[in-house]
Amino acid sequence: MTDVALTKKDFTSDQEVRWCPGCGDYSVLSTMQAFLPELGIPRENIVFISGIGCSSRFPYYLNTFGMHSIHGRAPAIASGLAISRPDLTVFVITGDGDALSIGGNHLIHALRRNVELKILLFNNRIYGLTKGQYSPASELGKITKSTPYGSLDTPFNPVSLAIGAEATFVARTIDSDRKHLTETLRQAAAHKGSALIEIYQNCPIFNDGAFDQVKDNETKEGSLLQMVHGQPIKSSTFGVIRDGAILKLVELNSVDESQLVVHDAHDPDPSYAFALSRLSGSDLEHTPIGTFRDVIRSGYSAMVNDQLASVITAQGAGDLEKLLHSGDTWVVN
Amino acid sequence: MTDVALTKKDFTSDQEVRWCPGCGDYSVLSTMQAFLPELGIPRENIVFISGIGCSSRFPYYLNTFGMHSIHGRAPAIASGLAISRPDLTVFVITGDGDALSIGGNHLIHALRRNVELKILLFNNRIYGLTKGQYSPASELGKITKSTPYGSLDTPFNPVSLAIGAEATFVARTIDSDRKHLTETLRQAAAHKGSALIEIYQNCPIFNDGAFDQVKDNETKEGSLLQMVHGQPIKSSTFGVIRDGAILKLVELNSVDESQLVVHDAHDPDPSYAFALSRLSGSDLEHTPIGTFRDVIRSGYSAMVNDQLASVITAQGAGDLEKLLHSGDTWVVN
Amino acid sequence: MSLMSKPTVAVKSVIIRFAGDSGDGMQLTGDRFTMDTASLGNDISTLPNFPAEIRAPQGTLPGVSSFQLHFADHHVRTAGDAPDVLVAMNPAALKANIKDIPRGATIIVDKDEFTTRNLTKVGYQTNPLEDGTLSSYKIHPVALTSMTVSALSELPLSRKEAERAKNMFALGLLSWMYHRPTDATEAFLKAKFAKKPDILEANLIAYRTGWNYGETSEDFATSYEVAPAHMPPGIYRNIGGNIALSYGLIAASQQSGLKLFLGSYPITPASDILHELSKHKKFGVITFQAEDEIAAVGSALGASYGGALGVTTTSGPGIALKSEMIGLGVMLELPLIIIDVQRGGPSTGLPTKTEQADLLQVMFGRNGESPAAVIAASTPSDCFTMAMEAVRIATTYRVPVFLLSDGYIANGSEPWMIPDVATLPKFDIDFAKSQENFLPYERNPETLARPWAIPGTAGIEHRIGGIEKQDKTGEINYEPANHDFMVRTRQAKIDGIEVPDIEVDDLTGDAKVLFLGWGSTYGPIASAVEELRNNGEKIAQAHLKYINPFPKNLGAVLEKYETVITPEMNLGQLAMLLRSKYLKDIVGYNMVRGLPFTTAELVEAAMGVLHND
Amino acid sequence: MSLMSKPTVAVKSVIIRFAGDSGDGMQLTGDRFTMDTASLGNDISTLPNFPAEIRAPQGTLPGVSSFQLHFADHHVRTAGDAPDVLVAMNPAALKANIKDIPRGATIIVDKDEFTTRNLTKVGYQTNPLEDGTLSSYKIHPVALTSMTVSALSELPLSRKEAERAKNMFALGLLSWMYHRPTDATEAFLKAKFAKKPDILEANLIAYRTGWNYGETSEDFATSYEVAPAHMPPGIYRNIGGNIALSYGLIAASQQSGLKLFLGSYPITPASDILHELSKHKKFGVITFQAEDEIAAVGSALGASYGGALGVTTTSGPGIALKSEMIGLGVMLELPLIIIDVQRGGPSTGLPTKTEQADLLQVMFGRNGESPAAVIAASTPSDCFTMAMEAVRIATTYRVPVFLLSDGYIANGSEPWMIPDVATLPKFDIDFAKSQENFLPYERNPETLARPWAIPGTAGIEHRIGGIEKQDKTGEINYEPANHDFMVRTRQAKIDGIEVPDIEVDDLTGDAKVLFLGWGSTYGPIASAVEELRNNGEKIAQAHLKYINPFPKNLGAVLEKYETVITPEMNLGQLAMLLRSKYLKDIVGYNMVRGLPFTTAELVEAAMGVLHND
Ligand SMILES: Cc1ncc(C[n+]2csc(CCOP(=O)(O)OP(=O)(O)O)c2C)c(N)n1
Ligand SMILES: Cc1ncc(C[n+]2csc(CCOP(=O)(O)OP(=O)(O)O)c2C)c(N)n1
Ligand code: SF4
Ligand code: SF4
Ligand SMILES: [Mg+2]
Ligand SMILES: [Mg+2]
Repeated sequence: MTDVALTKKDFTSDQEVRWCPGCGDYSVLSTMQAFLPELGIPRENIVFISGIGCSSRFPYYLNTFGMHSIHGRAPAIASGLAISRPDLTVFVITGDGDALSIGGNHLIHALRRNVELKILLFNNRIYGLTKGQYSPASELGKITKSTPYGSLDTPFNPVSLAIGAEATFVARTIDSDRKHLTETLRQAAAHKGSALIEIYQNCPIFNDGAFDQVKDNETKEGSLLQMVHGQPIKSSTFGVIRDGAILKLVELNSVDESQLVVHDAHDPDPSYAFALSRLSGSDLEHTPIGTFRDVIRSGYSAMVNDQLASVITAQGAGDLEKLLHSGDTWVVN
Repeated sequence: MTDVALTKKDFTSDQEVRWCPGCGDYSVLSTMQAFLPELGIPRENIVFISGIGCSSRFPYYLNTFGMHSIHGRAPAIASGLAISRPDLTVFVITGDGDALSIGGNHLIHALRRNVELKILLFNNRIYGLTKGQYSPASELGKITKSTPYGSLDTPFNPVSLAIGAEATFVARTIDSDRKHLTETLRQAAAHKGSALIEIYQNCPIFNDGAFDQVKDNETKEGSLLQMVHGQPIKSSTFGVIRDGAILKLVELNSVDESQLVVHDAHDPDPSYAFALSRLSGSDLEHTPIGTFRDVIRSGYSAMVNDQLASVITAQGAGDLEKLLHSGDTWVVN
Repeated sequence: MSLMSKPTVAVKSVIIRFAGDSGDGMQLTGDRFTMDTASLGNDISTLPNFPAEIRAPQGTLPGVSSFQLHFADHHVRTAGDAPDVLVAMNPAALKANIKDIPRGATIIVDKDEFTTRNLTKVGYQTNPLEDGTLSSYKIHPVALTSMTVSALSELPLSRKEAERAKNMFALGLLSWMYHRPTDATEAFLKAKFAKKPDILEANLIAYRTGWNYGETSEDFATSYEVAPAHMPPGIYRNIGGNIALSYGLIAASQQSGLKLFLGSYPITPASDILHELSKHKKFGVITFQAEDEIAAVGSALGASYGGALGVTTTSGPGIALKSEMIGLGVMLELPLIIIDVQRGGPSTGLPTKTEQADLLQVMFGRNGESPAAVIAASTPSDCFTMAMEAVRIATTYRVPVFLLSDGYIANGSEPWMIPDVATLPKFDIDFAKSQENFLPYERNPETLARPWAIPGTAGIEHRIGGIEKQDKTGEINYEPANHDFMVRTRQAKIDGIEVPDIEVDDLTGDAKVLFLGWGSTYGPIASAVEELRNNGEKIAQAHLKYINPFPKNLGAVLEKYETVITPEMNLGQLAMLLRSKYLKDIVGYNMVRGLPFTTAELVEAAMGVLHND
Repeated sequence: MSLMSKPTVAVKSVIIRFAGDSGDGMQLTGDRFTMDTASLGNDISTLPNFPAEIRAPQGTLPGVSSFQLHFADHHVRTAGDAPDVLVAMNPAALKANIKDIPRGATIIVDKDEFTTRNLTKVGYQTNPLEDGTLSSYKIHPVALTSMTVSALSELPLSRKEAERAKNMFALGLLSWMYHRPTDATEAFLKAKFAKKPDILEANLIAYRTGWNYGETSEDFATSYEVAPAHMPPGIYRNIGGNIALSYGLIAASQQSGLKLFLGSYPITPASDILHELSKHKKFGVITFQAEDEIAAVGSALGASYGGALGVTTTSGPGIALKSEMIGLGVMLELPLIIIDVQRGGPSTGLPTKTEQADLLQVMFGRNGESPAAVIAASTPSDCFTMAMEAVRIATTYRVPVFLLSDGYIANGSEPWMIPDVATLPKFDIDFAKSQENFLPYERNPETLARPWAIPGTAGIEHRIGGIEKQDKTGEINYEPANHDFMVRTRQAKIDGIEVPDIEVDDLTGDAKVLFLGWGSTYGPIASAVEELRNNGEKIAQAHLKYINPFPKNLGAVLEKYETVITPEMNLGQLAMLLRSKYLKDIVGYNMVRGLPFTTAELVEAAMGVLHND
């Protein structure tokens, strides 16, 4: 631990930031740089591992350890690091293509294992780096370079997918909302296992305005269903009520506030968080924002290292000499 | 179409079946062979594509077209086939390792796209072919060849995962219950998009009795929560009721039957089917069986081919001569 | 715009480089100049140079994008080593390119952009337009931005919008300088901005203003003329490698009657093939953007299995991922086309740069003895021909075929004499017919191809897979002798593929040194050979387009020459294959810089060998 | 069990093959016989032969599993070509193996299993025990099953359980025949069945009954003795390749102080390394069964980045999948160990059979110029040494290292003189220390290794990645000259790896022909060389354990010999590397049958060359 408290500047590397002007990645970066000192973790114990994509350039700009790896594989690399080095704090930086397309399998496996990774999924609903093809998060019918007649693929809902994959922490936030982003990072950092944060991120070049519905002053209040643990879930106009095994939206003025669902991020049954995740469609008109789910389950790295330790406690540390001589041996004189 | 109705024998290939004695794969095979004639589809229009694993030997034993491909990739290969040949009926045969471990990504993408594949996932909760390592479906703490001190990985719930991946049809059935298996195959075949069927399959060699709880005469009635569309969901002892956004189990004698959830496989909101999927744990003491979800969404191959057709209708068929001469040209004399 | 009041000088060839910020529209400017030039009958070769794959901040060195164009009254092979004219839209563009510009060349800059701020951004302490460092060039500082803006002052545009048209000002100026016709570009602009009349107007005005500025400004004293090149008669168009490749695939699909199925995952510099093919649905082309490269090639293989023309496109890292599935293709003996548009490696490497270092990967990057056909395109338009060749080989022999291209030919362009569709080869595809006792691995005795037996054909239902198969029946078989036989048969099938002999261009027939290249080195080598011959040197040239198998006459060709020089943008991959097969000491000339060879360095290399330096 | 009442014949070596159904416990029987034999001081070599990877129906040909054991009073190199004794537990085992058994050999069969039903199952029309077809063998039909069952009649066992012990009867019989000591096996059984006293009792009784049967039955007239071999003094154990490899990794971890991290995905025949290492948690070994091969190697690379010894184990198809990630390892210049236990290919191929056809894949199966170190183990116990060598190279040079093994040495076994731990090499690992102006790509001038700079070290925070990096700083860099320099530097680093010279065994120093092998061909080649020399032929032998880079003296060695024969279980992969590098015409001897070479065929091949057939 360093004695002097670190500042945002300490976490800023000397590399020139190279995103397009107006890219949402800038504000996430700056929020992260500002947030990291708060963790009280020395820089050298923080590692950012990314895949490939515009957003995956993120690690270069942070003065911590960092690896810009290959497309889709960051969760796998980060798992190896986190498991063998439980002393480190490991972030994964990924895009909607990186995490959900080529890297989908590593993502869901990291989540089910609950490896202690904080995964930031920059969802701009497009392939930015390769200049504008649709991604598994793009809306049905989207016209892109590779779908000039409109895409035919139903997108993933990243939150539903993560919950279906046994995730213990899943949240959603927005690039431009520093406060909300910071609070979400804070909760994720406090979580003991895998944390997946979906960040709606604007790509002004290839998918400009994708999130205007939840960013524009006229529409955002009415669209964002705020999820705060212990608070009723609602936007300025709509609220969430229960209806059978599912959750439904109602206009606020049609119900009494007491009927609204009070958010419980710690509900052990993921069905609740899953139901929340289904409130939003691609059009973002009703978009739950905040932490869907935050439950306790042992972290994978912790379990692996506990298992090692308990075997050593029970059997003593390994003795190479003994190992080589195990089983039937004989002597030649 | 052939004139004479086909029989089970017509669907049986001349290959000697090579699974271990008592393997659950036998009864699935024989049920499938008996079921196929019912489809009324000529043999040559049916294709089975499998990955690698014991179960993936399945295609060899059916006298249809078949491909025993490589580990985990069957859904990808089958997608290419189904998209380019919408006239075919394509089955995918896969294991819990094949589908959920190495092939997880292809599985979830096929499901979200809703490619017209009937996917049979033989879940024996073990790697059979490679002689007994744990799989992503194995219970926490399981002792296997690769986890002599017990596994530390939280398993996937294949049904939850599929629903999180936007699946339109998800069912669960059991190798030894021919009737239920046949009925499930029937529903899957009638479904227009992707259909995922999880089949609990016993591996007597490496994971014997994994499903005894839902197979043994003493325990099965009490453990299997029967899901039949339009019927209350219950086992012989327990029933399902709603509790907020989730579903809960109650002892049958503690509630009136009218309070039980009446199964609606067609509920458009997947939250309901997801909640059902969470009723079971690894111990199988309460295991929903039947079709969790069966909703209508356009099949991918249908959409792709419709799009092609509509472009051709609008623009006329392509003219190679014109294509080569498109853009600026000039003449040299 | 026709009256010429200034002196006109005839020149034989010109190399122009347009350079500016990524946002300055240099690629478009270059494209338009190319089109206008092509229609005049000059031979042309172009080369874009993109910045690194992520957009760099405006005005910085990494943000510079350029487009080079070489046009002449004779046959040109490359975009040229040393530009005669550099158009630099800002200080970054000047700084990034000046090292390539020979003394005496013409440099046109937008002087409005040479502000202190912009200069500092790229590390200029003083203004190079003023400090004399450019004194050995013909420097033309033009107020491009301000003149454009003021010309557009009447239009209802923001300053930013107006500024955007400055590339058209530059294009107009260059058009005047080189007597390019203006109607095609005007027509192009009208089509492009049909729905934005203000922007159209702005572009047209800027374009014409640029032209008029050349005509009237005292700064530009001379204009130049380049006579048409002697080219075989025919209808021409300019074509880039990725487009030619896409067209070749569509043509092969049409000529074979096979449905074209592309399974692909985007990756630079191959993505444009996906983009192009996705436009051509009316040809029945299916493009499937898969979740990853494995699924991309897997879906293509599945489509092939179903009787379509299964194609996958990618670059090096994608090939690495596809290798297991391609091995399945080898075992299944189905047609499969794998296009590798090579880029700088290893790993992510230099995604936007060119390289030839995937050759050994495509040859050997699979487990077991897993032979596949390998062919390589040599120029942008050759991609059309080689795409059809890939289809011929894949469908005749039922094998995976790798077609190698690279960033240089993918993005470069050249005039192409559009072939007469009636003369294109036809591919007769014979799917297996309904029959009794069908044997899925019984081979055609000539090609060793097994039947292409597609689902939907009654009576030939059968099962195939990746486990070793019994000869003829295709059933799983673990017999030692059968495995040995099958391994050798798969190899023999590849070895027996019919490919044309390699042609040697040995003018006098008595050269002692042979330049042997493959892939995109064709242009630079041909150019160097031309120059060497102009200098009185004797040198032969041959270019390998078929690598696995090699042409039958290759051994004899190599033997004939005392020295064989093989320039490669790798550390000697083809050389290694040749050395091993023919036990001939190949002299490698290797550079791995992400750039094509220059004519000059190849000339120098050859001179070293010719005169035993 | 000591009094010997029958004549005893001394023999120099014996080859026994135990064959039976997959369920008959032949591997265990073979293992036990091996252990008892080893402890007598004979030299041994063993070779199991598993059926195809899925369990075939009982009593069928594909279900046959066998175990061959060669023991002698002298040094043995292979499990032998032609068994002296075949133990066949059923008709399938007889039928599957008879072709390998030379006339005059002894065949012991369980005659109870030769029922009409079982005979028909494998296509015997008549009973070979009765129809005279085996008349040229010494055939012993023994009522193994029924005698076992009746011996156990007192025990509370089902017939099925009783029958299971018949392999112990067979073992007892063979133990008697070859004077093997019985106490170790009895101890083994006691440990194994400690918790199942009935089963233990059954096995012990069956074992003893078998022994007694040999002693008393008139059918067995003679027993045999094989004197101990002259082996260097020391403590020995029998060891298989996968276990030796696992121990080598643990030893390297202990000797370096690095935590061993195995990221793996199960695949035959590599899985046993994962199984073995997962047992050794007390050595701090972490085994991570990843979701696929990509994640397996990715996690290993992540662990390496964190300062662990990152290892991944797989077979050919897994290497194909890992190749992109290994390319990242090349770029990151981190230690990474990739173990390829080769099996029959291509594609799924012959998973349970051996082959050497991944050599070119590991050399070249990555995009771009992506060099990695490649070494190969030659015998089961050599896997220990080479695992440590892999760690030495990876940690010294900070590179990915491929260690090639194959199904033959992975599953085969041989006696191993257990090394003194004190004499094992120590690895000094120097992680980068906290410092100012740290340069992550500044190289050690001798090794060209960059610093191993692990997270947790204050002051050296830095970023690395798969894009080309600037020399020294490691920052992203697209400069042409830098790329060329880095490509050459990575190559130079591999080329500069220090590896021991190759040793040539040329008894007289004047042989004209050299047998040059690599990997698991060592045993068969050495055996053939021995036989050739016994026949008075002059032949030299050398074995390549270091393939990339080659030993420095290799060129000179090749030059020294008129003819170099290279036997490979592939179509000539090493030969291709040698031909290309040294322009020497290598004579390949290639068989791709999923089986090791026999001594006889190599002798014949050499005779052909020696006498110019
Ligand atoms: C193996 C491989 N395949 C493809 C690519 C090309 N590629 C780079 S980034 C990318 C997708 C980027 O999209 P996303 O993950 O959404 O990131 P963004 O750029 O939008 O931040 C692709 C396809 C690659 N680098 N490697
Ligand atoms: C690329 C690759 N990796 C690993 C393997 C080895 N392998 C074959 S099947 C299998 C897992 C089988 O488990 P599962 O899918 O559950 O099928 P089961 O045998 O249980 O039916 C593995 C790891 C392989 N064949 N290919
Ligand atoms: S392309 Fe889009 S996502 Fe990428 S840097 Fe530019 S604005 Fe950001
Ligand atoms: S190992 Fe298990 S799953 Fe495989 S065939 Fe045998 S019983 Fe069936
Ligand atoms: Mg994106
Ligand atoms: Mg399984």
